[in-house]
Amino acid sequence: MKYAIIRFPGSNCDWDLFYVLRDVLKVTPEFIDYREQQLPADTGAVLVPGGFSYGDYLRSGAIARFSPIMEDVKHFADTGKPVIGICNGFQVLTEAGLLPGALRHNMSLDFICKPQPLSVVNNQTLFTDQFEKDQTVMFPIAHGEGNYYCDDETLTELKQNNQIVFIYQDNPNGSTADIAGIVNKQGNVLGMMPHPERASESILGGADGKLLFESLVASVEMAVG
Amino acid sequence: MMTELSPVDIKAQKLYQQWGLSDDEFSQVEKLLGRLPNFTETGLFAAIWSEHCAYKNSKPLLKQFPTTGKRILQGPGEGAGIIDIDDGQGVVFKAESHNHPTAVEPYQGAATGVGGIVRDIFSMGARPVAMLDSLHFGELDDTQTKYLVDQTIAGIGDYGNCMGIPTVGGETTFDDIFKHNTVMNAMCVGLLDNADQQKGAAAGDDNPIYYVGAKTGRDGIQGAIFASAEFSDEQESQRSAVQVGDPFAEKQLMEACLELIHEHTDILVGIQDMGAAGLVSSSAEMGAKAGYGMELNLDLVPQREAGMIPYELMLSESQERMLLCIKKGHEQEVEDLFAKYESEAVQIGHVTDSTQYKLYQHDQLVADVPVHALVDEAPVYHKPSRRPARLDQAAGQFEPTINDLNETLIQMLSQPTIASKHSIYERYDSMVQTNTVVAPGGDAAVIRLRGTDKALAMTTDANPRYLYLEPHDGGQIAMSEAARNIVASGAIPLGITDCLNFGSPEDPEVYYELEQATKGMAEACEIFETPVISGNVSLYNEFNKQPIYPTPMVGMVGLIKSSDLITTIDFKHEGDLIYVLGQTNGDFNGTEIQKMQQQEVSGRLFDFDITYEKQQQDLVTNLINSHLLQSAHDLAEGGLAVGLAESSFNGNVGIDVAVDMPQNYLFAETQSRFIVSVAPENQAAAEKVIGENGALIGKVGGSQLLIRTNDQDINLDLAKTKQTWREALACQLN
Amino acid sequence: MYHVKVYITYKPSILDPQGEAVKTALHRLDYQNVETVTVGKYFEIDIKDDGRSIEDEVEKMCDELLANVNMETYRYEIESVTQTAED
Amino acid sequence: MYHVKVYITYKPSILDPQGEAVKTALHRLDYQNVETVTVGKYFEIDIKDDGRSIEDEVEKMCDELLANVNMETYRYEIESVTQTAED
Ligand SMILES: Nc1ncnc2c1ncn2[C@@H]1O[C@H](COP(=O)(O)OP(=O)(O)O)[C@@H](O)[C@H]1O
Ligand SMILES: [Mg+2]
Repeated sequence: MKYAIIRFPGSNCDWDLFYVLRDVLKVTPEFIDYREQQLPADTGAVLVPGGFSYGDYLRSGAIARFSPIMEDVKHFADTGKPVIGICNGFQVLTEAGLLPGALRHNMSLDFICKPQPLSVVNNQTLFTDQFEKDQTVMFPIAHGEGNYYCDDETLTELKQNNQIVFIYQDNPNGSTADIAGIVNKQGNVLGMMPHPERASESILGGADGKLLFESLVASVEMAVG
Repeated sequence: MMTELSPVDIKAQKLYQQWGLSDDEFSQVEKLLGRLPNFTETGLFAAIWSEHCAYKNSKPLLKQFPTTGKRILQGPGEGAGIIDIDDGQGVVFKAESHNHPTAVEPYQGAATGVGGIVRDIFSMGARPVAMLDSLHFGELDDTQTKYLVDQTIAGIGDYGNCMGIPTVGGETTFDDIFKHNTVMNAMCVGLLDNADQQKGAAAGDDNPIYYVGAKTGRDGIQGAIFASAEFSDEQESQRSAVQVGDPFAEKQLMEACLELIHEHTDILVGIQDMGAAGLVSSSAEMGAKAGYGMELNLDLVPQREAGMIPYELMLSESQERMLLCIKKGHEQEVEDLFAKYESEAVQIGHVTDSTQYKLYQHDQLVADVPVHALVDEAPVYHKPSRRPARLDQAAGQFEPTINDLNETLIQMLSQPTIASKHSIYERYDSMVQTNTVVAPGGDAAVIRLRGTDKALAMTTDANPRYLYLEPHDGGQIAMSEAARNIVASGAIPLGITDCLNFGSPEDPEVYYELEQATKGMAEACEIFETPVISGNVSLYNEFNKQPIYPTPMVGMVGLIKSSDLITTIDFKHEGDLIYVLGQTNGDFNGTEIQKMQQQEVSGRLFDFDITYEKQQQDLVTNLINSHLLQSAHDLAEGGLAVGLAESSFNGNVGIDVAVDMPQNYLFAETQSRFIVSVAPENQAAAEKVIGENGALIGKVGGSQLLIRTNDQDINLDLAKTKQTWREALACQLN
Repeated sequence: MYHVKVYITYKPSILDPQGEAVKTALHRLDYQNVETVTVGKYFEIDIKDDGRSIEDEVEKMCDELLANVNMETYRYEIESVTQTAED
Repeated sequence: MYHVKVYITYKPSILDPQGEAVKTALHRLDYQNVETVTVGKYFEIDIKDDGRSIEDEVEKMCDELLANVNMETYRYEIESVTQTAED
């Protein structure tokens, strides 16, 4: 079973994900070029990494979403298999319509990079079932456009369907309803601004993020049976 | 559009003077060529012979620096230097100044400074793994400076963040003297498998020369010349050499170049970035270095604008461009590789088995000069130097006035140079690449070397105030501070890069400062066994004839042999014992408290003994290697009280300390000191190593900052005081 | 040949932090009489006439790429220019 | 009350990386007929009439803050509006 890491021009957290999957989780990651038409047949999960696809020109994620591989990522998501977008990956997934809402400039207009305490609001997803409900976790953030926006109607829906997965305890960027990460209605597509892959080894200051990857890997392995 | 004067008119009208060539230099060009240079040729010489490219005023001084050592794989002379870090790996680093562009357009100036230094690193075959900076601004009391600071930080951050290179450290100070001359130095550190080492040389008759990366426009023409001139009020309108950075293009370019280097080793002959003086300097240097000539067809140079003349094409400093020399027959391979990264690779010429550097445009030979004349015959000047009168002052030291000791500490912690810099470094991605073990906020930054148990420590340092009062000792102290940071983090210093930011070398007093500072630094390099492997010189940092303080930034890298030696500044556990290592004297000239209380630094700098410094650093290394320390922090600006507060703030734990000294001494900046903490069970072992070179002053614990002196005591609530220190800079920036 | 200008701004209901920042800066520079500032993006696009409806094309470009209609609105102006020598 | 629109773009000789990126993206989306794209900034500013020359004020704002005249050029349009209820 492969963990497909999509690589756009300008992706730069691709290797960080690769190392966590290979060295910490001991699974098999594979880079998939944005120009590919199809994911490998044995793809168990798709990961859209952070970075600055196309330099974040125009809007972050706006150009990357037209990459050829995104068609197959959509099909993959439609089959109910896990897709996770982290940081720029989250921005790409919202631009691509796989997740509702959009990400605006941070309220301060500045890029912000620091460890950020989050609450796990929904520990019933395939990405979070190893966390406790309402557990406090420390994930670094590193973004200039991480200010989540959605209209009231969408927000009501997100709440009703329990789609809000992570919220900031101390909202750093102005996000609507302190949202740090959401899933789609089906629960198999996760987008989040904070970086769990930067918090998966204690030498880097914390390993809370490892639980997220462990949840994901367990669910992928289970699907294989 | 520029009009090209005839050779005779260039001489008659002395056009070359506008481009920075003196009458003598022009005659020398005439002699080297055996004829008058034409317009293009004059431009080529003016650019390559500028201070920025040729170091004509600083070369004799740079000769003082030790540049060799048993770990040194590459000293100065290439894109960057390389130091062996065992296991077949090397660390590559260099620093670069972008002061003039940053003063004119802070966002783009700072951004393109980062872009330039990153290219130097990957041109060596190394992957950039960390960035640092060194920033010196004017006081934060006017809107213009606030804007400058904001935009400089944004420019550095946006470029490095987009490239995916963590910015892990740096320094920032504020003094009025930098108001019109921001100092913006950027340092990049890369990692290399030693087998992949590259050189910027173009050898082999008929081998193709490839231009890769962004198109050439008219931006930054004469940038090198511009960097070699002072600013003044009248000149405001001439400041037009702005270049816009495109970090996305550079990221693609970097990945393409690294793939070429790592996976097509056999076809690459040489690679160099197009930095100062763009195409001419990179191509001529590559040819000269290999002992070959070169022919370029300028019609083939990718161009963003129409109608560019050879002078403009050759001197443009458009960003994100590199020059390659590859083996003939592999053209398609190179073009395909760059196409994969949506980056352009175009053959623009070839190496020749001659000694001439020839340029063609529209089938005309537009320049034809001996390549060595251009690159190696630049004049070198020994400028007159004169000791400034301010250095000969009575030895007396400033006496701080302290009414309320608590109040004085709070005021000190609120000085922008002392206050937490988190509002700056949190705008940089310091964690991408997931190797950052010690993030900004402590002494040196530490990144692990993935796949090994080793780590690298790195720092940038300079205290221009000390150098202003005493350039020689100040130069030694800049080196010592850097080494102290490296040692405190558990590393052994390996070597340094530097940026020499000074005023105009035509001013004998400035030249004296340059001479003395570099002398002091060179001596310190010997003592710390840290050769200089790369560096950069930025002169003419003046406004209306007022030079900046001498500011030689030292960028030092150290090796941590195993991860259990990594040491941080934060106090860790209640009950740990706190020691101050080193003597404290009444040393107040040039200090933060002098600056705070009398608005300027003055007097004669306190004494400094570099032998004692080295001994104290070795002591800390011993303690760390024996696993006896919980924390280590070097003392610098602000002295003991500030150092203790910082270790407390970072550990979120209070202290209870008593020192046998007058209260003033809490703010003395006597060098060669550290604060370390020791677990109680290691007390005896630690004290045996420390001996007479340090003293137990108290314990970690509680929620107060409690420091007793022979006069008043400091007794402050930790959380509240930390808040003041954390918010001070952010408040003043708003 | 068409010369098209596209203006993109946040929807009115969405707070525009950039506009606020510029307003504050202008006030600080003593332009106290500035009441509101909106910051947006501005594109100038030259498009060759290929027989298709230019309005349709520009709207499609905006919907697909230039604007994120979840949070932004756009307007545009189209000028028809006769191809002449460039300056 | 004045309603001012300010348009800022890079000077022609200055690299416009965003414009290039957007152009490439449009081509990839099959808008092959797009010839050039310039990306700039756009401001809408409401300014209370305080008797001073509005043109002078807008130009000063642009020179001081909104544009960096080393690399950008600006143009503006001023509309005089009678204060009415806002929309
Ligand atoms: N202050 C200095 N100390 C040591 N080496 C220096 C110094 N200044 C310049 N050099 C070295 O001289 C060479 C030329 O420097 P520079 O012109 O800045 O390089 P580049 O062409 O990459 O811009 C480099 O190898 C650089 O490391
Ligand atoms: Mg170089």
